[in-house]
Amino acid sequence: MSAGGDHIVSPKIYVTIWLILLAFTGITVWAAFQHFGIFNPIVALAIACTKATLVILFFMHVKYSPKMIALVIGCGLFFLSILMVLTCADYISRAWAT
Amino acid sequence: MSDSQTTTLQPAHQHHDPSLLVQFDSADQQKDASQFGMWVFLITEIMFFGGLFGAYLIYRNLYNPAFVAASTSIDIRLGAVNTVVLICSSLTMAMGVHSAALGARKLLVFWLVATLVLGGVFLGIKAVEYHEKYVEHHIPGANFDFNYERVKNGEQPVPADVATQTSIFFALYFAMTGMHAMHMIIGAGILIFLIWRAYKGAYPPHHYTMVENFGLYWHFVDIIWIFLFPLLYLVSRSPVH
Amino acid sequence: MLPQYFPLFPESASTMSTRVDALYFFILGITIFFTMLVGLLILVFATKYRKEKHPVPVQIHGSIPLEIFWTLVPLGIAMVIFAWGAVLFFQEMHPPKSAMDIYGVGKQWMWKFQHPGGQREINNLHVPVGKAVRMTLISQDVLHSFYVPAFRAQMDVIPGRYTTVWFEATKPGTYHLFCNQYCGTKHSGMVGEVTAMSPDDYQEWLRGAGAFGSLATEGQKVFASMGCPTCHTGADNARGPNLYNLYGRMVRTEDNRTVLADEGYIRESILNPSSKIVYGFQNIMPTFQGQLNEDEMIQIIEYIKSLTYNGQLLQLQTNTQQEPPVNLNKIQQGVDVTKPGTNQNPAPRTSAVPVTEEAAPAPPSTPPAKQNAPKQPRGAAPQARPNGSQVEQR
Amino acid sequence: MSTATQNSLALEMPSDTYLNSSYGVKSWFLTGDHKRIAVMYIVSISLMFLLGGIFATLVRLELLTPQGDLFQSDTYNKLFTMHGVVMVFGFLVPSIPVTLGNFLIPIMVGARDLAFPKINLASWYIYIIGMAFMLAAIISGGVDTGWTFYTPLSTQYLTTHVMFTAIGILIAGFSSIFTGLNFIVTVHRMRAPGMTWFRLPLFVWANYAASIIMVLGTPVLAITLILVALERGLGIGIFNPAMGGDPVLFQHLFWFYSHPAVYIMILPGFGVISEIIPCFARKRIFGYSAIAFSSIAIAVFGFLVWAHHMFIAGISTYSALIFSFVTFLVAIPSAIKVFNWTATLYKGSIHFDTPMLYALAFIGLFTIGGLTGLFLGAIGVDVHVTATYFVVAHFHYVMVGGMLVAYLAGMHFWWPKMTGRMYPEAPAKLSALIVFIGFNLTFFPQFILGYMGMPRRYHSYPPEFQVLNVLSSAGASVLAVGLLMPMFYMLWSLKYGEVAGNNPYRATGLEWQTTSPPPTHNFHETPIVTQEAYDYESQTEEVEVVG
Repeated sequence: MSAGGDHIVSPKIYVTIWLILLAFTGITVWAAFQHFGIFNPIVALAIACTKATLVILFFMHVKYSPKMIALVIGCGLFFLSILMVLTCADYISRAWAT
Repeated sequence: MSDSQTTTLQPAHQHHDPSLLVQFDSADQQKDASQFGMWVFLITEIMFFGGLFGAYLIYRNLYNPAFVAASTSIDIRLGAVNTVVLICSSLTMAMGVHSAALGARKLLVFWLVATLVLGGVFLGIKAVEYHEKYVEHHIPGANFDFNYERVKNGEQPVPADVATQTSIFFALYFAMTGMHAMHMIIGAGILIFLIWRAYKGAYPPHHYTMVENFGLYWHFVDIIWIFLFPLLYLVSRSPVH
Repeated sequence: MLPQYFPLFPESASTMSTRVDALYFFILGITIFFTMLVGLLILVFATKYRKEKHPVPVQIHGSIPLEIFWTLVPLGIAMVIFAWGAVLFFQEMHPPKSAMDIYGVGKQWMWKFQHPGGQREINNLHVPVGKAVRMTLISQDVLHSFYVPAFRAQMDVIPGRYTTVWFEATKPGTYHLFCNQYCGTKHSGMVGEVTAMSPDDYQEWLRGAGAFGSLATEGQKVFASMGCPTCHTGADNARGPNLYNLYGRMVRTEDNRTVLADEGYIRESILNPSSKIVYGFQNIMPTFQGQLNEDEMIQIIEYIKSLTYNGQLLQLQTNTQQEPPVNLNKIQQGVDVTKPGTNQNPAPRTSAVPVTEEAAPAPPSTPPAKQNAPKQPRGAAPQARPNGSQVEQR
Repeated sequence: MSTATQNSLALEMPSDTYLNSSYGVKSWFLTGDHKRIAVMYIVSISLMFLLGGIFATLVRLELLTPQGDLFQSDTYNKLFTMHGVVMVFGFLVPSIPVTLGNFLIPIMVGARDLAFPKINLASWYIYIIGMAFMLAAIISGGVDTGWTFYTPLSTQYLTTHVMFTAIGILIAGFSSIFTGLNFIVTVHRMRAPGMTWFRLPLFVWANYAASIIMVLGTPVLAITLILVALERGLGIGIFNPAMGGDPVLFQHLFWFYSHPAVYIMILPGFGVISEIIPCFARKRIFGYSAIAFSSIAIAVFGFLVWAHHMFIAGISTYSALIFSFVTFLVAIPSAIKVFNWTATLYKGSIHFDTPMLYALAFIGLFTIGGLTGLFLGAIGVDVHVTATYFVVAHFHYVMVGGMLVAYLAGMHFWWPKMTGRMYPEAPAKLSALIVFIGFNLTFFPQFILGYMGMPRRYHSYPPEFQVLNVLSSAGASVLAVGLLMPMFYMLWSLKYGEVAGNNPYRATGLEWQTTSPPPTHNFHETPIVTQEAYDYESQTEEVEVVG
């Protein structure tokens, strides 16, 4: 694998991403004041995930880096989801058990 | 003794480049390794915050009314401004790495200083928020009283049991933002070091891995905040029913 | 006697213990088989292929069929054990419907038990043989664990939340009761004895144990002294939900969840009333955090459990010689009593009243419905033996 | 094998080794050399092991009699707590990775050093600081939470030095993270030309798998301990039921790390055994890829089973079922390993040197340790035996009978590589035998005690358990002798041991290609790997020629 970081990203892309991130910040604040019921947290988290993905892909250069880096991130998120899902599974299903 | 597995390839030490550490064969390998290492480190950070996020998720499900009440008591303006500040600092950081890649020393120093300033603004606003919470008796512990502020303002106090549970929200709030702020402070420290080194010209093109890795760290801290903001400030701002 | 000083196997004294032992011996068999297999193979190979006898090794890369074989066979065995263990676990976690209740409170470093008839014990637990006992357990401080090895029954005892464990003793005797979750300095002193007795002896013991009043009657007093009847009148327009026939029913909450009204629900509703507001009601109930100790909480719960229309008083099963606590007899099953206005049966609404009337500081708002309470058993005046309420249990 | 050593006459110590390349305190304490750091770790974890061993001895002494007559209850509680804390965090978690792993992984992959030597050195200092906190807690009166720190006992009820200990473990955790990070990057990025993934020795695979766990699990422990510290120091209420917190959440977070942590301990042990068995059977390992993948499978599945420590802790029944199910799945890769090791012996040419004796003992003891895990994984039985001496016996069979025996096996096996001199064979064999006997005598009775229902962490116990406890304590004294012996003869061999030569066992693997002890940068010339690991065919043929 070659040195991944040497790919030079144009500042235009950075600024675009930056603007999108700011826009999403505005949207998420706006959305929080709307009454979407159960969708409120979902919308908020979806926006947060989008923003995070943009930062990872462009600011952190993962889009231009070797696949291995993406694999490492995926691995970390996978184990994070194990922690979350299995712990929550206990709390959610406690109510079922009698 | 069999030597069947090995033959001579090259003398072990054929390094000319003083910045190439002895354990590496090439600058590329060195750069790859340190970047890879940085990413693995960031994974540990994900898991570190993951424990807090997990706790948050569980308690939010258990005590939703308390989380709504407590989240609403936080100043959304400060949170939103801080989000913007941090996103801007991510941009300046990315621009810093970009300047380093181009070998623009003065620009690099400029962007790093800008990042440091924005980081400082973030921490300053954070301190204001913490102070507000302190004044409002919203810091978990002996002086915690969620209804203190509401009673003072003549608002309807929340039921006592909900008020107790808001303590959990604030515990998580302070643990999460506190850990995040701690990362910011460590980051600022490293940043000062980087600025000094960059000013001395220690990061020519192709040898700015340190700047790049620090950039990864800084963006990671930004990402954590991107999640903290909706989770802590935006639980539910919509007028209830 | 050697076995007395050198026992190798625990006493087996509950219906569950033989079932646990069966799985234990099954796994033990597998363990011995595989240990022997691996051990023998090593011994055989080590002698047969030692360097003196077998100087030239044969290079073998491996064998896919073999790998598959010794992946699938252990997997199959593991799944059998898993399924067996899971079935057993479900039996261990689900007490029979007919189980009698005993309540236990753990605290550093003692066990306090309360029988529904009001008998209290410390570090001793008397149970009848041949009758399933469901222990409802809670801790006053740290984690404990209720462990009776002879019954193969164990459950952690947690502060702030009820856990349950059940067993049915099969032979009279005295068995160890251990706290099996490290709980501080005198952890090893948090031990007691479980005495299993024949039903007759048990009744005898209950009589002699000197209870002042059953848990439900005690609970009724606490209930009244906390002012609960002010809102929980049982009337249609009451500010609090009707508590009759509440226990064991599914309750719809304000945010459209359905929750089972068990001991944990009742406890939570008293301590954190905001968390599960019954559909159609306002969140006006104050919390009773810090006002009730665990014993009083158990009494209130037992009281609420006793509030039934058909007189199925759970505690009577163990309590025939005691005065029955609250008896509200033979009234037809209510419909959904939690929803004001949906209740077609007029009777239940009124039946809460006599209860409050019994209580010492009777709140002013109760009287109106008094006179149309059907039959008169309700007051559960300690001596007024209800007709037939204990017959079925004998 | 001593025959080989005698064959190669007039062996001399190499002139240029990592040990004599430079002298002085500074050259050690500021070194970046992974081999020197490994040696520093060996000294430190041996001291921690001694300390933990002393606590264990005192615990076993107390348990000789049913009455708690030797110590006060709180003293006894401190003893078993400190035994657990010191052994788990001071010895078992670092153990093989930081010593043998540190020493061997760069050499085995054909690198001059780990990817980040400074971080490696930092991890040693961090470990030492962590241990200093722990020792401070011990010296200033100890801690009595049990090594599991269950809340709310640890956060609200105990007045001992919980904070110090927690901070110590937190700090030591970072040492573990750094080690894991270093290994992962080294394995990914530092392999010599030709060293493909499937030519890596299984020891590297095993340590790689353990590193994944270190990197992913330890941070969760860190944040959990921080929450405990906040709860204890400031009363934030996150685990306090009176404030709405859930003590069971602590257990979830704690075991999310601490269950995989047992795989951090045992996986490198698997790696050691996978090296030793083929060497002394003189044949390639049976089912290389099965063993390699089973290590990774254990690392991954190991993260899915943590709540099997909590079956009766008040978790949901359904959740318990899932965790039990995955627990049985994680048993399979371990079984695969055992079968493959056993199959490796088939038609080999088996030499009974000390490392092999330990390795064979390992297979037997680990088989028992693993199979007794089935009792605990089967929820129905676990309800009865959890938190009894059955659990104590089970994990000591895995941790002592497995991990510690593997550690001893590895230390003997690579001792000539690390020091340049052979350990003395006769006392080593004797000590292996004593350890085996003493170990079984100590811990086998505890299985019986456990099923009879003797709870763990009991200062005093009902008299009918005494006979078995006396047996166990007697065994412990035998075990102690067996474990102390190596400390003496190993030190003796440093000066008087036979000079080993580069490859005293005629083993494969890059570490045997370089000198013993290796030079500072491991190889005088960068190796190129052309063959898979465990190519004992060529090695054996050569013996035919020589012999």
